[in-house]
Amino acid sequence: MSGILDAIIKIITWPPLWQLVVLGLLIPLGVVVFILWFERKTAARVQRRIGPYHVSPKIAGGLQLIADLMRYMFQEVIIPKTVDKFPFIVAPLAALILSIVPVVAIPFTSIEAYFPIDMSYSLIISLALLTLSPLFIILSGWASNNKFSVIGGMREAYLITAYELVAVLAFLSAGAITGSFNLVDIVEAQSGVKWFIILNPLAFAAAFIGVLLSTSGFPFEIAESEHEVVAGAFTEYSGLVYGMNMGAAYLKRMIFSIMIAVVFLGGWQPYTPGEGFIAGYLVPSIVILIKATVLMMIFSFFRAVYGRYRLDQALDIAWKILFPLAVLGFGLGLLEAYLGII
Amino acid sequence: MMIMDGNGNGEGKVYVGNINVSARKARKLLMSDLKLGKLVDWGTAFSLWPIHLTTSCCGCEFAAAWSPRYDNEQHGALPWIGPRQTNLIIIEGTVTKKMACAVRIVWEQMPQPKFAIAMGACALDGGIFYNSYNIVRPWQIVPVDVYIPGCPPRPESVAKSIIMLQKKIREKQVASKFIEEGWRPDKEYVIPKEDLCSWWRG
Amino acid sequence: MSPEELVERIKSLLGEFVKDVKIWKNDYIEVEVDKENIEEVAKRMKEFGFDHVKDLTVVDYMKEGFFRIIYNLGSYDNFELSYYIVGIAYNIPRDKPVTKTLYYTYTSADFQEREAYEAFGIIFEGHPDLRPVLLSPPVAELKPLRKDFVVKEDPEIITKKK
Amino acid sequence: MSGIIRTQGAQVGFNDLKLPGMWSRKIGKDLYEIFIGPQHPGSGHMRIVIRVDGDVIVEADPDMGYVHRTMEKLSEVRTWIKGIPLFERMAIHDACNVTLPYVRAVEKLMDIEAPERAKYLRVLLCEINRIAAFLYGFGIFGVFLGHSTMYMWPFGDREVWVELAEWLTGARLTHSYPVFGGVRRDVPAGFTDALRKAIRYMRKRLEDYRKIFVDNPVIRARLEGVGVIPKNLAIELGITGPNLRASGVKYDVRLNHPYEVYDQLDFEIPVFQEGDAYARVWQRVEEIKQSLNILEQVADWLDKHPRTPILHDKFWKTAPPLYKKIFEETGRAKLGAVYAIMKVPAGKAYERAETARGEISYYVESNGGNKPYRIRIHSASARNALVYKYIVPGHRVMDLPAIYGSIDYFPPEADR
Repeated sequence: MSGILDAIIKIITWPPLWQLVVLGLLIPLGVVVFILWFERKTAARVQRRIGPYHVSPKIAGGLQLIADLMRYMFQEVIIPKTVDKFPFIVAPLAALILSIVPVVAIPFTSIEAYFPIDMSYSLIISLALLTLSPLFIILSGWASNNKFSVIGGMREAYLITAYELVAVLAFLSAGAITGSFNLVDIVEAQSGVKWFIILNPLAFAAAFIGVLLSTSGFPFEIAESEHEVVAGAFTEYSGLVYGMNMGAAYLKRMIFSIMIAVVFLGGWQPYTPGEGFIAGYLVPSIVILIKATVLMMIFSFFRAVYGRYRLDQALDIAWKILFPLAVLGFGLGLLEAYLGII
Repeated sequence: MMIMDGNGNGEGKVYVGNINVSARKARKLLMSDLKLGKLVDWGTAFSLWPIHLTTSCCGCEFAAAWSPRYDNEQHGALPWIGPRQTNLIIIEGTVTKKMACAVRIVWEQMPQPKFAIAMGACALDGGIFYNSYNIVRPWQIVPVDVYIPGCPPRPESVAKSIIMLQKKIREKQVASKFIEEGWRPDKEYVIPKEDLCSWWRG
Repeated sequence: MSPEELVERIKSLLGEFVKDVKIWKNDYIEVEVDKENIEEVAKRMKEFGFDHVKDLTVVDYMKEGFFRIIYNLGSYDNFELSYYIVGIAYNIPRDKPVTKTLYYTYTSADFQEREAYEAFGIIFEGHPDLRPVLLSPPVAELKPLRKDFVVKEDPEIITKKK
Repeated sequence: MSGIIRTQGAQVGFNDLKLPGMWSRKIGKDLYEIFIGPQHPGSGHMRIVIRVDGDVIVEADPDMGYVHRTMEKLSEVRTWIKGIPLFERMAIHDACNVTLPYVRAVEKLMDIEAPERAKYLRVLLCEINRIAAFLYGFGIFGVFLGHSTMYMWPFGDREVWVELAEWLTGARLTHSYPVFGGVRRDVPAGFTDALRKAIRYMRKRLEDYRKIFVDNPVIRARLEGVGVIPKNLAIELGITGPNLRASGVKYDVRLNHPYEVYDQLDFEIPVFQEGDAYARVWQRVEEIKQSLNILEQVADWLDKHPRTPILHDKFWKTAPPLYKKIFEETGRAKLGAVYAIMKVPAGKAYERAETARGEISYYVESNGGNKPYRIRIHSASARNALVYKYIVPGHRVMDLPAIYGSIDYFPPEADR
């Protein structure tokens, strides 16, 4: 009996699966539910009102998102006659899956037994996987056969070209400092107070704004802007599929936040992974997730204080400010590597 | 054993692999046997998202009802952008003949289960514009669940109407019955769409 | 500038075009002209300083059998003139409601001429975009602001259409 | 400049119109037509049909009338007094300003004038309405730019002014306050103190708005240089209100054709020269400040002067003693039956007033009966609607909400 139980536990805790399902999907989903609630409550706080409340007065309306989820789940899913059915349904699914896949390349600990897929190019692999999901947002806009959706998709396409370069360059500057593309090496190099946010603030700023750009966060909520293109690519989606789309956007932001936490905020530092599953795997991943959640909270606070830029202005910012900033960050990384700060 | 397909005919026959029958069974299982119905009603009641469709001047008080003073978001209602993602339409005052077509099209685009609140005296029976040649009554266009009297109604009464609708959904189990018994057969509209939208282009 | 002075200046400006001038309540001057001269009158008025159309009023005198079209002109730039409204009025027969557009002199009359078109059925010849602006086409066909379109004071009885 | 607008078959050269509008090109087959509205979060109750070439709008066609409730026609079958509640439905959040010229036009025809106290009370409610309407416009503008806080704050602060108006008149929005020959109610006890408190609060809040919205780098980037209406174009199109003054034309009905007691009050007409959306925002902020100044002066006047009748003698002398007693005690002037059977001498009158969105004008014609013969209303928003057709082409799609919000367009007012 105990053998079977052990086997089950072993399968569940098999790092790639554990990483994908628990660290990539379940916990981030919980975080997303919390973040959405937090976003609405902070906005309400800034705006001198209450925000969601009566659904569960005891926990300040914390169940609001569950109620919304229940409604979305059991609402009619309308598939208009004019859409291209297969991509219309598959695109949001693919976007959802692709936005959590990068997590299999991100190590949450320095213990080799708990690496998901051990490779020395994890930084590059995770970055490459992260940049895939926007393609499916364009696809879903295209498949919707709606003018607003097509415009939304095109805006997304413009933004991809703008932010990918910036984000990738900014993240790669960490590789320049450490001389390694292995995320474990990068985290190890940040021991003590040598977090890359301090060593290389330029790259961090570029990465931070790049994430805002890529996940349609304010002030760059352009592709899904309500007031010109009515939620952009998602105009025609209803019910659960729409919920999936929204979830995918937030999950993507969560994974990006995890990346920033690992690359710039010292990963599991200052904690040093110990022996065993709990001390060696669970605690470091919790440290990373907490850092990522704090980042998410900062992102969502922007909604309350900023409007949105125009598309051409956002592209201006990306190409004229962020791109040089990212290049400078990369150069700074090389300089630090040359000086041997690490 | 009587097995019917989704349309209620085909008595006494067993359809193997009939998707309507399976869907019907699954709905029954989820809603009645697993007692998910209550959860669905609860979720729907606290997630009434009205659509951005301002038909007339009651929109001022509609906007005020979501302002910090009255903050209807505390009831879980959040004005949302597109018809596909919402489930509530609040008709704010007079509906002109030109707007009536838009109201009907928006209503048809919303996913079931959906609800309608008619706001203001004009939405009841014309109000101050009762003898105008360019208006229709909202009940002629959409099936209305709750009426709010007043010209314009105060924001408190908008909040009250949302609470009343929540009560109605939870007591009469409107949402779960929609799901269990198939989608609500839409009430017959008083004015057919051809009459409303004969002039519409685009 | 007193209204009488303004009337004198308008009379000397428009010369023989003026058929009749009335001063209503000290600040509204109604100048009656002929339909044929309206374009020339408008040009002169614009040069004089009345730079925009405040509103275009059409009044239906059903018993007398004509529409009275009044371009109420105002001035933004000239402080003295801006106190007054000058209504350039002319009559057109009710059974042949065709007139010339002032769109090319006063761009601000654009939508108002469309409004007069839908509400009274008056055709402004030369207007580049003469479509109903407020009403849907079936309602615009009623020409609702004409006096022979009667709105009942009692509410219409609504019956369920089948 | 040889730009050409092509509209429905006819060609109009810009040179013919002397309009230095933005030059936009139109290429036949590559146009993409977008219908914005009537159900669209960025449209309100109207539809704008835009044709875009790439991301640039080459043609915009406003399709109004979704809230056309035929007020001009209905007024012809109703008695004179019923016109007041009817017309204030045009812009219920600006009710006093909108109905005042109608009341004044009828008073002109009857050759009566309201008592001085009633005039001050009218100015009081007009300015309260004006501030509330500006805040409403700010809120809508904020939400168009995706700035949800700027929707919530002005709407919250607007409640201050709505509550004041409610205290004064008994209704949140539809006050029906000015009636022929005066107003319905005198100020209640303690009103002026509350008013001063509200003025102080509003001055403080304007500073907050500046911090979060007007000086916000994102908002500035969106608004500066967008939707420029040059001075001569603004005059040519007959744009009105703050939009006109933001383009450098010093025209305000309160200054050019003073009504009520505006000629006795001390206030300035702010004017900006830039004519872009950002200037229009500042214009409204400055106008709120001026309105606050006016309100302070009115409050001082009301404090100094004791209660005197607020209805013209023509209506007040026939009032039964009970009515007069009620007025002495509560300050409420009950309207006599004379209003219902009132006849207005034949004639024409033209009256205008400065509402929050600009100039509204009433042409009132009476044939001596108990109903108007013809009332023609041309409201501020109806005049500003030309902006869509002539200013929007040449801008990007994302500029449309910025321009829409900055001209503070209110469809029910435009459609009447």
